[in-house]
Amino acid sequence: MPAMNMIQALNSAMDVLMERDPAVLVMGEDVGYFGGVFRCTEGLYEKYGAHRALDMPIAEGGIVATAIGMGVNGLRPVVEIQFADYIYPAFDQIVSELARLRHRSGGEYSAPVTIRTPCGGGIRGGQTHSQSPEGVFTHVCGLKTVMPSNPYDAKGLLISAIEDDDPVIFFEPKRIYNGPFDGDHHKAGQPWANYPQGEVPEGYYKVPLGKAAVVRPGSDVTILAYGTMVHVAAAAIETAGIDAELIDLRTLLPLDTETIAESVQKTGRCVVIHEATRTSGFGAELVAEVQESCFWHLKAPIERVTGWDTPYPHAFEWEYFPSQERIIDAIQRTLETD
Amino acid sequence: MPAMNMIQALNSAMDVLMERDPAVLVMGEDVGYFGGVFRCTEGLYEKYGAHRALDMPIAEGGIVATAIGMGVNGLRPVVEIQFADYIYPAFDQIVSELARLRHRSGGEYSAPVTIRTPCGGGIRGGQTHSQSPEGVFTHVCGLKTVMPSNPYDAKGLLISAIEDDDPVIFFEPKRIYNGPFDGDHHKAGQPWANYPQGEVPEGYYKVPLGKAAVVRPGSDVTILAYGTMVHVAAAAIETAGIDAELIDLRTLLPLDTETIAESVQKTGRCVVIHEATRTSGFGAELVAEVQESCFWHLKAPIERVTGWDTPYPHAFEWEYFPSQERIIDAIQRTLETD
Amino acid sequence: MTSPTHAGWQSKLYVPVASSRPDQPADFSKLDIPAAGACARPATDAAAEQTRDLAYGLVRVLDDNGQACGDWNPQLSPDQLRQGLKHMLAVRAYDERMFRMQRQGNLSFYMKCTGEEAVAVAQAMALESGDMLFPSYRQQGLLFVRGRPVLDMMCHCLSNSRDNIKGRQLPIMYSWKEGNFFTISGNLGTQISQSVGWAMASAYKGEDHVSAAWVGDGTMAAADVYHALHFASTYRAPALLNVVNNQWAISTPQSFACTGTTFAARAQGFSMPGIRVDGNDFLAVYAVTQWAAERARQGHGPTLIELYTYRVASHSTSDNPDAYRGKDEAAQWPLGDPLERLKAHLIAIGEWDDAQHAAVEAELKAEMTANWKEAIKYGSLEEGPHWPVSAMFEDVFKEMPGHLRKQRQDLGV
Amino acid sequence: MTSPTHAGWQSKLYVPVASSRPDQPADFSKLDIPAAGACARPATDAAAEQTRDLAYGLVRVLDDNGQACGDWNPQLSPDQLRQGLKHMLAVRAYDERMFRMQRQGNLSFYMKCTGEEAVAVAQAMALESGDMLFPSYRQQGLLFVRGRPVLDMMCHCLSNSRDNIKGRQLPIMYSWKEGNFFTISGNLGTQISQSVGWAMASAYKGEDHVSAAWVGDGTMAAADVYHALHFASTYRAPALLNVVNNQWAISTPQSFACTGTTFAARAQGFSMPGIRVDGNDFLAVYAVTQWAAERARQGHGPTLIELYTYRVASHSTSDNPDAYRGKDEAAQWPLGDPLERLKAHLIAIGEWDDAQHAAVEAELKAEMTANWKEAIKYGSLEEGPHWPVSAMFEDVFKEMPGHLRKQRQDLGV
Ligand SMILES: Cc1ncc(C[n+]2csc(CCOP(=O)(O)OP(=O)(O)O)c2C)c(N)n1
Ligand SMILES: Cc1ncc(C[n+]2csc(CCOP(=O)(O)OP(=O)(O)O)c2C)c(N)n1
Ligand SMILES: [Mg+2]
Ligand SMILES: [Mg+2]
Repeated sequence: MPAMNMIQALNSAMDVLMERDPAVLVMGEDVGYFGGVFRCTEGLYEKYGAHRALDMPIAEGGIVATAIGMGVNGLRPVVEIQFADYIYPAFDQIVSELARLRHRSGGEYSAPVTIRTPCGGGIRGGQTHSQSPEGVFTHVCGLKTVMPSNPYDAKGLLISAIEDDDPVIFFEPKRIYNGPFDGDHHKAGQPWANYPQGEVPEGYYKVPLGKAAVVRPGSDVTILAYGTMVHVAAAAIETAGIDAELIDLRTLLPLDTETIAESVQKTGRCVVIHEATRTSGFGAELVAEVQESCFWHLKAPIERVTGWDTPYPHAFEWEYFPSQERIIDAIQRTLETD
Repeated sequence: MPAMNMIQALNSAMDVLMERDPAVLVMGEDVGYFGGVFRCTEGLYEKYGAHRALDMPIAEGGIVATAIGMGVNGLRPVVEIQFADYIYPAFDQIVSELARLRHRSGGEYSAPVTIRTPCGGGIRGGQTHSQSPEGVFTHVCGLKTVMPSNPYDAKGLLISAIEDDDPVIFFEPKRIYNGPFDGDHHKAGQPWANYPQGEVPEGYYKVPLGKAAVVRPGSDVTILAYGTMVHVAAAAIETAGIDAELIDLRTLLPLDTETIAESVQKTGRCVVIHEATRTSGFGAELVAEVQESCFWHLKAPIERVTGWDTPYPHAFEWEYFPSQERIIDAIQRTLETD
Repeated sequence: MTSPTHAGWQSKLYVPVASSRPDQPADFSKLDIPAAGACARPATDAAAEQTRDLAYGLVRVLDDNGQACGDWNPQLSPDQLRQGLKHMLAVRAYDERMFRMQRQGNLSFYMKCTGEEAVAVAQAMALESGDMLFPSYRQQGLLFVRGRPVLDMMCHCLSNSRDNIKGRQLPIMYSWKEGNFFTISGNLGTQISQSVGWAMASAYKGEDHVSAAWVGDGTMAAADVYHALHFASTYRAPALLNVVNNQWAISTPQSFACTGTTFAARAQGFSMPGIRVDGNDFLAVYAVTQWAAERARQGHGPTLIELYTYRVASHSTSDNPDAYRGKDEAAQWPLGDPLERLKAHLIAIGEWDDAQHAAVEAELKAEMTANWKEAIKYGSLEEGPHWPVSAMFEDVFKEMPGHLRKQRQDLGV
Repeated sequence: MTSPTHAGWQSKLYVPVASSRPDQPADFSKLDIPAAGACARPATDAAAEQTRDLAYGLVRVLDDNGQACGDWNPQLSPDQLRQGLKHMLAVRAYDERMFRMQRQGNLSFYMKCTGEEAVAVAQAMALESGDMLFPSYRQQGLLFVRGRPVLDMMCHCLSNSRDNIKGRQLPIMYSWKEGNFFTISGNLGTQISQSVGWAMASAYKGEDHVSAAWVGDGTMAAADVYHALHFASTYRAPALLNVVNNQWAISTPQSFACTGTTFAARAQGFSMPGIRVDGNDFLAVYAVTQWAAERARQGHGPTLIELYTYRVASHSTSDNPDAYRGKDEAAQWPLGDPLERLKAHLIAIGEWDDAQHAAVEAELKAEMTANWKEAIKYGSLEEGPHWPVSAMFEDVFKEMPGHLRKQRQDLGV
């Protein structure tokens, strides 16, 4: 099986579907001739033409609106928003239109639009190239929200997303495009080729939406994470030598509540991790959900390890980014009790 | 003291401050000559002129951007977004700009903009005149989020909001503009004049931001609510004859965590109520917060009573709207345990 | 609070005003109305620059004597003309009935298009059935032309058990896929940019269908309009972008949206023809729409059409225009009533008379009554029956996910 | 998945192309360059319609022989001209130095404005110090004219302990209140509509200050630009809305944003003058800016200025233009280099020579080196020192609320 980094895996997902279905096209800023600022659409312009790897003006709201209209007219657009930080100009179109089309028309209309967007920090991108806005989208009914943590999942989930007849917001943690990141920025990163999840089939396969993955089974505490934080959490668990069960959510909505409940009911403890700011982040929903489904099993307060409630900083990136240390502290706090 | 409904109280807040400070102006769609579709700015055009009760084109993003520029240039704009459902076109300006100005400029710039907007359902307004998007704004650092539940608070909180040097999103539950609503739409509503909270001083006074109100002390369970749901919850408590402590949050961010923790540590049970959709709503944050601060006192899972995860319906408004019955059921579930 | 609290500022801020307000006489003196037939009709493949004058003119075909004049005369047959008139009369009869039903408490809300009937009716007639319509809330006429049963429209407005959109939206927020009529959004403007994407997909698939979208004058300020102009122009989308300038946006006069020129003038900045047309002139509206559709189908790209008209009724049943505009303004509107004007034309050419007119009116009135009586049998918002409550949880997603199933169970439905 | 999977669609969708791409020769043949002095200069109170031609022309003052020609010649003194040249040279020296420092790993990011120096320098010189600047990220020249110490700019770019914005933003996202230079946003376009609000407040307070904002050609698609045009026009705000058309938006040619005409042409649809100016002609840029500022101060409202120029360097240090544009395109750019052109003019009028030029260049280079050495003493992004970590929690709100105090404590700072 070929080794792919996450960029190549995403590219391959789009390529495979464009090959199979002329209704699939990719569109966004710099995605055509140039192949995307992160190169995720490289080669698609040459292979499928300017109208299927479609460069677009810098108007995220216009791009999403256009994709909605295309989706209504039988196409299956895959939109790239250059950075998740720039998804807000499209917010109204996503929330008021894309998400509600099917429902408000009594099922008459819908638009199978996938919105891909690189998110998250750890790349010295400052406050406008580092945000993690996923939580907000999980509050909008009618959207599915996905965030993969490795190339294999990225390709399989993106194929599922594009083929899904509902709109999907597909967040790509850019910090791990080229290789996993354990939170230690002093260490040289390893490419995905060195990891089993970097082995990605060339052809068509799916990873289903709505199913979490148990990355590491364990019995003492359940760790819920997604995207880059899966790797930071895994390293923290390793470093601290804790028998934690690490769950990679993969899809935030619909959430795999069964896998989560089963785990927490077993371990009785839970730590929730994300890069996004804390207050009203997706971690809040996870805590609420877990305490509802597992209250009688809980042996300690559920802990949240998150970004702080500040704009994403430039100079203090590593003080902001949830570190192994903060994760270990949180795990240990939950373990202290009995 | 004169009796005022919430519309008059809000109007009075703006009037009092426009009188005191030439930097205060109100702006938005139909707010000038006409005085607003809900009449909240009635009379201000005649009294202060077209430039201080400023009609604006239908472009919420443009309105907020303009207000930001004015705020930077020494004015203190009070923006009306005609319905909270139409705040999304301004989302980028609010999230990427208004909320972050002070931080990203190292404190050099800021804009003391207040955004007032009628929210919530119960008025047969369908999906585009009934939404409760407050939760999303509490995830955005740099914004304060407020929702009053009665005329006295509305005026005092709005004065605090306008005078606050940080941006404030001020949600007005339109269902209770004219009188409280206990969730029973068959009953004829009573005007605010019949209630003590409808007694509102004519002049200047403040209700501080960040302070919740204990509406009804009690010892068996803590109910957290805001806006219209305060009244529905109060009626439910009454109907069911439960010794519940009802807290009206008033400000969602900064949240009055002390008042909440004190109450839940006393009662050991908690029910969280809002009209907004459930998943990742502000209720999730409240649950997370309470289980973090009060875990060892909790005798039952914290319950959420919320709108369903669907667009706000027209025909099924009363099946969607959190009813007394659903609230009572939730309270009773929390009381069943020990 | 650190604002300067000294007074003494002398504002220089310009704020637009209305041409009249209550207790002022209506003032349309600034309206420059060219004679019918005065505007030239360019070829449908003309370069945008060559159409510039049309953005500042006003295409008119029907003159004050009911005669059709000039290049823009679409040369419709008497049958077509009678058909158009009947559709407009039907729309008006429908509006009257529904407005009354709202006032009697049977509907939660209603919006009339009185005085603007020619816009939707003539435009729909000039388009083909495969063309896709992205209406705002004041183009109910489109549905009449496309043949939607009035009964279905009423059932929607009643949110009853036969509402095709399952009680999910306010009255008048129609959706009708069979008729290529898009689901109306309560959010202003959002659909005009979507319509451009639809048109681009049509071109992408090599099809000949065009899209048509409508926004009001007030909505011309919305960002989505700019996206529509921008993207339509960039990709030469086969799209008709229509601005219904009915002079008012609730209480706000068009001076707040029009920025001192015409709306049609905005098109030139995007290399796109912008055409201003007398929106109360059925023939002119038909002709301009036909021109733009032909141009789009030929691959010459989009057109912005400004339909100059007047909102005779209140904004909606929640609105009272007496509070913000002169009572006589509608009566003073110099472009007349679209129904009267087409009627006069048909009479002038000897193809219609008052008796026929009265008969059709009576027939339509009866038809509306009959339909209403039938519709209300299927229920109403306050009394039901509605769709089963469980329908609320459907269509959020194509397949209902677990958390919604659970919520549905929690509600016990 | 229900999409049609049959092939056989024959796309008719038009997609713009670049005038050249790698391995193609540069092609500026479509660029129509009027002679210097050819455009007339209207009075500053001219009606917008009377300025229409300027939207399609190109205001130029400096001819190929270094002579200043025509009505638009701003008649600057030799001292002013030399000052302008020195500022531009300083900007270029600064850019060179910072770019190299980024390549050596000292900065996380950098963006040059090479070839566009005249835009910010001439415009800032034509404005008054009380006028408020809302720049995009390529107008570092404004800071040089307004006299910001280079040391402070460098300290910001290093995110060090002396960074006036406390390490909170990427390099080049300057903020400088003392100089009425607004805090730069990473989000394109957002500030142009804010600038209109600022200008409206100036009028509200009865003041004479104008605002000036800058966006790139690519950013002309953003909704905020439309809001800016719309609101500025509606309220006749004293605002200068500048489009720096440097032909590229990262890899996307201006054909995706320009919709087949000029950017300046967009203004006419808002009853606003739109003026296209040779952005590499210091004198022309100065003159047009002066005209628009005077017009605004006189109460005649906003102007849209399209500065026609070329992005010589890469988009940013994260970009490699060789992948998407011809290597020789910059060299083929027909409007030359703004520094060379002003230098030639000064020499032509006998007010400058090569030796003086070389001396200034050397001096500036030394100045940049000295400043850099000083700046780096205050720390750098990777090595520190920075502001104390606790600064991260400050300025989110004016006063730190409890939850942030608690988070700060949790972090132990
Ligand atoms: C985004 C958005 N903002 C505000 C509103 C509230 N609103 C509904 S209709 C209307 C006026 C629209 O005027 P116009 O576009 O001229 O259309 P008309 O009603 O005259 O047909 C307003 C402000 C809305 N529906 N959507
Ligand atoms: C809202 C938003 N969308 C996308 C981006 C990413 N981005 C940064 S610069 C750029 C190109 C801008 O081009 P242009 O406006 O022509 O300015 P130039 O860089 O040429 O000066 C893009 C797409 C952004 N910063 N903000
Ligand atoms: Mg209107
Ligand atoms: Mg550019």
